[in-house]
Amino acid sequence: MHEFSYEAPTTVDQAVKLLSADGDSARIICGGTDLLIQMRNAVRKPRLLVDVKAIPEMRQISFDPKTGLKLGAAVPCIEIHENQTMRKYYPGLTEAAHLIGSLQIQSRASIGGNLCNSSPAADTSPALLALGAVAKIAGPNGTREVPVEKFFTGPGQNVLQKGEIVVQILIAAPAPHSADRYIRMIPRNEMDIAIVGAGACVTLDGDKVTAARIGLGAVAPTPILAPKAAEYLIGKKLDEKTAERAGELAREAASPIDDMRGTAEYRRHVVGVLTRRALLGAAERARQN
Amino acid sequence: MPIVFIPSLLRKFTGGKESVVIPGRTVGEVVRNLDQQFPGFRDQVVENDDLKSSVAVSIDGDLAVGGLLEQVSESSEIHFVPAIGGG
Amino acid sequence: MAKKQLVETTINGEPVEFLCEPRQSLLESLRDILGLTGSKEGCLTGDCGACTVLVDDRPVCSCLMLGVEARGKKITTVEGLAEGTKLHPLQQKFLEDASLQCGICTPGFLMSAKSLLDRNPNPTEAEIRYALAGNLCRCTGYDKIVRAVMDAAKVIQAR
Amino acid sequence: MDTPQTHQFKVIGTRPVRHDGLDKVIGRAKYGADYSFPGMLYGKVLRSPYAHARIKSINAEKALRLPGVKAVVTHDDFAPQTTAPVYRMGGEAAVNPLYLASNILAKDKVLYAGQGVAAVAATSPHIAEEALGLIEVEYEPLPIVLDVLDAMKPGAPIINTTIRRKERPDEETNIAGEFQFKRGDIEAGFKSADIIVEREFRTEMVHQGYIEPPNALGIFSGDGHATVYTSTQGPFDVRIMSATLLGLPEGSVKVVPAEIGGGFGAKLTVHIEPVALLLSKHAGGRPVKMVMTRTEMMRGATGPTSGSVLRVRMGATRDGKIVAAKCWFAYEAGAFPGSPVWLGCFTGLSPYNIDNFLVDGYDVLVNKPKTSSYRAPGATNAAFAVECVVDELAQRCGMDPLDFRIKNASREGTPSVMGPKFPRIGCVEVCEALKRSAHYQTPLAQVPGKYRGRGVAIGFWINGGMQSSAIVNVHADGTASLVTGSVDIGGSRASTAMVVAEVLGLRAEDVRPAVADTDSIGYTDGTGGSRVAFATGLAAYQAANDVVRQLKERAAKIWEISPEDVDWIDGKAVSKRNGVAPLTLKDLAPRLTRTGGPVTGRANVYATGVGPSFAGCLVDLEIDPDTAKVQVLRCTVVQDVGKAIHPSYVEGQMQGGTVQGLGWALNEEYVYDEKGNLRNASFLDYRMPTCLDLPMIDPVMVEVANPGHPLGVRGVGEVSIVPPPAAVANAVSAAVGTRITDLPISPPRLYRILAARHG
Repeated sequence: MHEFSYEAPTTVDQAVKLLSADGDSARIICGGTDLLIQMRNAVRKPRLLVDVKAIPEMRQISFDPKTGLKLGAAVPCIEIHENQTMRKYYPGLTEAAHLIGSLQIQSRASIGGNLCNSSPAADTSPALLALGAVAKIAGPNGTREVPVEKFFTGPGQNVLQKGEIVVQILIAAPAPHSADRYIRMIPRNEMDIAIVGAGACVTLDGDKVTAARIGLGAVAPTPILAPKAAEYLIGKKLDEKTAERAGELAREAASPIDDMRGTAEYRRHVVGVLTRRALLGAAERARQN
Repeated sequence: MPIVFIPSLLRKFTGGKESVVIPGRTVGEVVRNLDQQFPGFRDQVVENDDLKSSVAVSIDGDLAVGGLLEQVSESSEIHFVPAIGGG
Repeated sequence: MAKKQLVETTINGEPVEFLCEPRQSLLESLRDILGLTGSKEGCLTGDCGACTVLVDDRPVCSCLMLGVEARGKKITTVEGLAEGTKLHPLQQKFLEDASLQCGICTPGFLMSAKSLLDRNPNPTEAEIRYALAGNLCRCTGYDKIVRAVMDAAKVIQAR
Repeated sequence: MDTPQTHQFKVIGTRPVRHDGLDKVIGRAKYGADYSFPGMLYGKVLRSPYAHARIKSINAEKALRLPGVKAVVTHDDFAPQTTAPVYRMGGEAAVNPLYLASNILAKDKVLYAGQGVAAVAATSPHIAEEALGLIEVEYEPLPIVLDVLDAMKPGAPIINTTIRRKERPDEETNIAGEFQFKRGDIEAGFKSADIIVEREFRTEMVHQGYIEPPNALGIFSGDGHATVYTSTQGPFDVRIMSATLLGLPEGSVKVVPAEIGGGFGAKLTVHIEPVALLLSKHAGGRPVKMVMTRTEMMRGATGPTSGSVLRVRMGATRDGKIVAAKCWFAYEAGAFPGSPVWLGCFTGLSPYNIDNFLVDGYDVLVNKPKTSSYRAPGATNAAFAVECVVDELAQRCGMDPLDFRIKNASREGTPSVMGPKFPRIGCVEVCEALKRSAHYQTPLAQVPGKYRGRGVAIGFWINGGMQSSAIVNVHADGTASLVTGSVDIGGSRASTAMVVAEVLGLRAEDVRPAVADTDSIGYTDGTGGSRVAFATGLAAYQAANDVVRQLKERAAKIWEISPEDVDWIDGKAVSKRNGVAPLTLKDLAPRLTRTGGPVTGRANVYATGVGPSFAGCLVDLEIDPDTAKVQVLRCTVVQDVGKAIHPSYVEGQMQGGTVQGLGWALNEEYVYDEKGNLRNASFLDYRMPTCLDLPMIDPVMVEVANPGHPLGVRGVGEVSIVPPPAAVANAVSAAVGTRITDLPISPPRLYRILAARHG
């Protein structure tokens, strides 16, 4: 690996200063589970690594039934999985966090890292999209908030400017009778990158869907929403048939490619399957809320 | 006399014969006698006075570890086979 | 050359100080600087688990953590699993159940399994398989590894 | 009669803790990468980004100027090499040293992406890595060929212009070798068939997947001697090959075998050992340690095994007798000749007694890494094709697949495909044990919304014998040590020590086994070909009996009788003459000094009497119809193990090989882009099974004694990998009703089959 220096600031301000000072060659390290591999492969060559794990607000999970969730961007996935609030209110996002890599990886990897690495196949991104999550970003010019659906700009690329850090993920408190679900397809049972990932969040009024969001991973240059599939469901009863149709509409939103993990043909097919399953799973949970 | 089974791709030297009964007390002698009867055969299996690196000899189902020096009996069945590999 | 940094940490219960370059992983620090070669390198991508150590009691691939990140942490490696000459039940059962062939993955499996049993002393087979999914073994087909963890759990429960 | 099956052994057949186990569970065992020396440098290899290119120039000036860099070497720093073969594996396997050297560091041309081009030694691995980026190599890219059938076509890009087919000496070709086995009248055979099945199968390159990266620590001494510490399966192979590449006499190289973290055949040859020595030589004799990265080894620096195209046509009579078989196998050799295709040709049909067959095999060069051995090399590919066709034949005959196999099975006296008659073998016994198994006796329950299927297949492996040496030393405290040259890859120290303990009347733990370096033990072939428990076990057995001979002399001396009047019964010296109390080794050991001095037994063997082995695999699986993902539900492996010395480690071999076969069946494959770059060169995307993907693997050991070994031992290491891909394919075929012909049966592949079927 190339040479670099390492700093571990304890405040967001210090981190922003460090990142801003070192031009384009500074990089945040959180879990390091993507970054260190990229650095070993010389894909990235930062001269400075800024470790954000010692910044308290980035390590906290706080939930308020009115204002919703403030999820520290550096909270390791395993802590999300073990957090009762997360499991109760955001089961889909929680299960996405619990699918990333092995337990060893989850002990280090964070949702903020997953977001900022901006892989099209990131497991938590479709779940965040489905929840309408917002990234709270601190930078040299203060803070700003960017909805996750506007966060990605291409494979491995996002809206972050020089010196900016995603500090927290903000998610509204779940509406009554709403719930989320995330499902992915991998050839093994663990340890793979999603061939397709699908996150769904639905709100029910009795039998009828009053709100729905569907996020898809690994089927486009960035994680995407499937708005037509979600809109179709509004006012309908969510059952096998409507879920199937929503799955077909989700397929239309996808523009997958062939790669070593799967074929475009297979991905397009599986988008529909997973969308259907994620929707039905979310609805089942929502009925219990 | 021992009987020698000819590998498929060498049968062109034996006029298509799959097996030949031939005298000899060692593999080397058998090969020499075979070569007299079917000129050119020896060069297919022998190099620098030893079996070729790609060739092994089986006598009555067991590998002839002595190569050309291995003794054969009157009733031996001799097969030329590819040399072994393994994982 | 980027300046070496002093890292104060705790390894296998002992306070330890070492100097490392920021680019040296925790795995390199343990193996090349501290001589703790029990943790193994298998892939350097966090996929095989042979380098698994516990950091503040959680399993981590030490190939995907920098040595400098160990500052102030509590690190446990396979060398710290036994108490003196008294083997951990997992070590004992791995021996008795013939759970290792070449043995290169064994330290990582032991650490992942320890982490599991520390949290869940009575795991099901499925829970064991899930907890060990980040550790690859190519020799055993996992059967005897899973059995050893089940057997070790019984020993721990009986205590 | 006292046979290995009826004899009441005291040690053999028990399950003691292995001798090297403790060090391995406390992190003390030393693998190659764990060695360090003062002043040690670190070596790294620059590898080709092109799959086929001429090397126009290599300029290392900038790299050499980087502080910390001590040496840069290329192919030309090896001693000049020729194509004259160098023998290894006791002369049984020939190596072309020019190809070997060129594969390690390319000469003039690179032939696959990932081939070594230059190597660097520096004061830290990071500096060595940086230096690689400073070596300037100018390439002239050449056309490439990746597909085995394309490579065989006229006009294909030629990888090695010196290679010719025997009958066409003027034509350049990628066909580097041809094999044929033939018996009977194949046309007449097919004419007499009522049912004929013919299919073409395809498999992709797969990797052995050993967890430990290949490593070497080379020290080139000023006096012309050299030492290599390395995790190798074949220390003596490393010695001859390293010496050849460096132009040293064989005896001047000492190889110290470290503990080895898996090999499965890949570590039988040299990969970086000669480079570490070369770098040490160029760096003033400083020790140089090299450890390959996972990417390097996946890209082929140690060689995967062949992908293949397999055409099989078989005919049977209505009552289930196979009457004719025709096989056409083309195996990827990779960039240099030497795929295991002939082993595929030999093994594929060998489980069956078929009067008429023709098997043709082709060894084909492609711009992919040079293949190397992988557990029962060549056999799994061939068995996949043959066993799928056999399954279909059984089905078309309306017969139980195991009854069909038993009806056609090879038995003692059946000529194998190569011709020699089989000795006592356990093919039928394996099939019968499968039939009797609780698994086979329990029907697979179907569940709504899923496809479920059961499949079975059998496989054959020849096993190896070759050369081994062993020394047994008796200690004054009544224990013994066993020294062999066989690297222990899966518990062989335990099994060979148990053989010695059995003979000497000791407990297993009273015999300490050690693996010696190449200066300290007689020549011993590599740990491969399932030969160690058999051949090194035989050497250990003979060395222990050499000790017994001497102990009888000592007892005779003590009793003042003739040695001929002393028997050795159940680990004790017993006088035939009178009623004196027998003397055990423990009794005799403290008295050795006064009866003639130390006792050491020794044996050197070139083992004959190899017992071939058969295995069978039964697998139940479930398929998600929507995602085409396959989940293995239950798996049983049956194997004829001859005599299980340490049953736990025999089971371990069976289970491990089975799971490698399941991985090969389901998800493992090399995926190349059109430029010949491997797209999945990591454990993330080269998907080996994790424990979450598998059920327990039930091992059933069948013991058909090998008449060629005093204890009935057969090699047990390899054959279990052979049947699973076919068993899985047969199970998937049963579940979905369409015959599977391509591996791996990954979700995207299986989806395509399901989608085509549904229209």
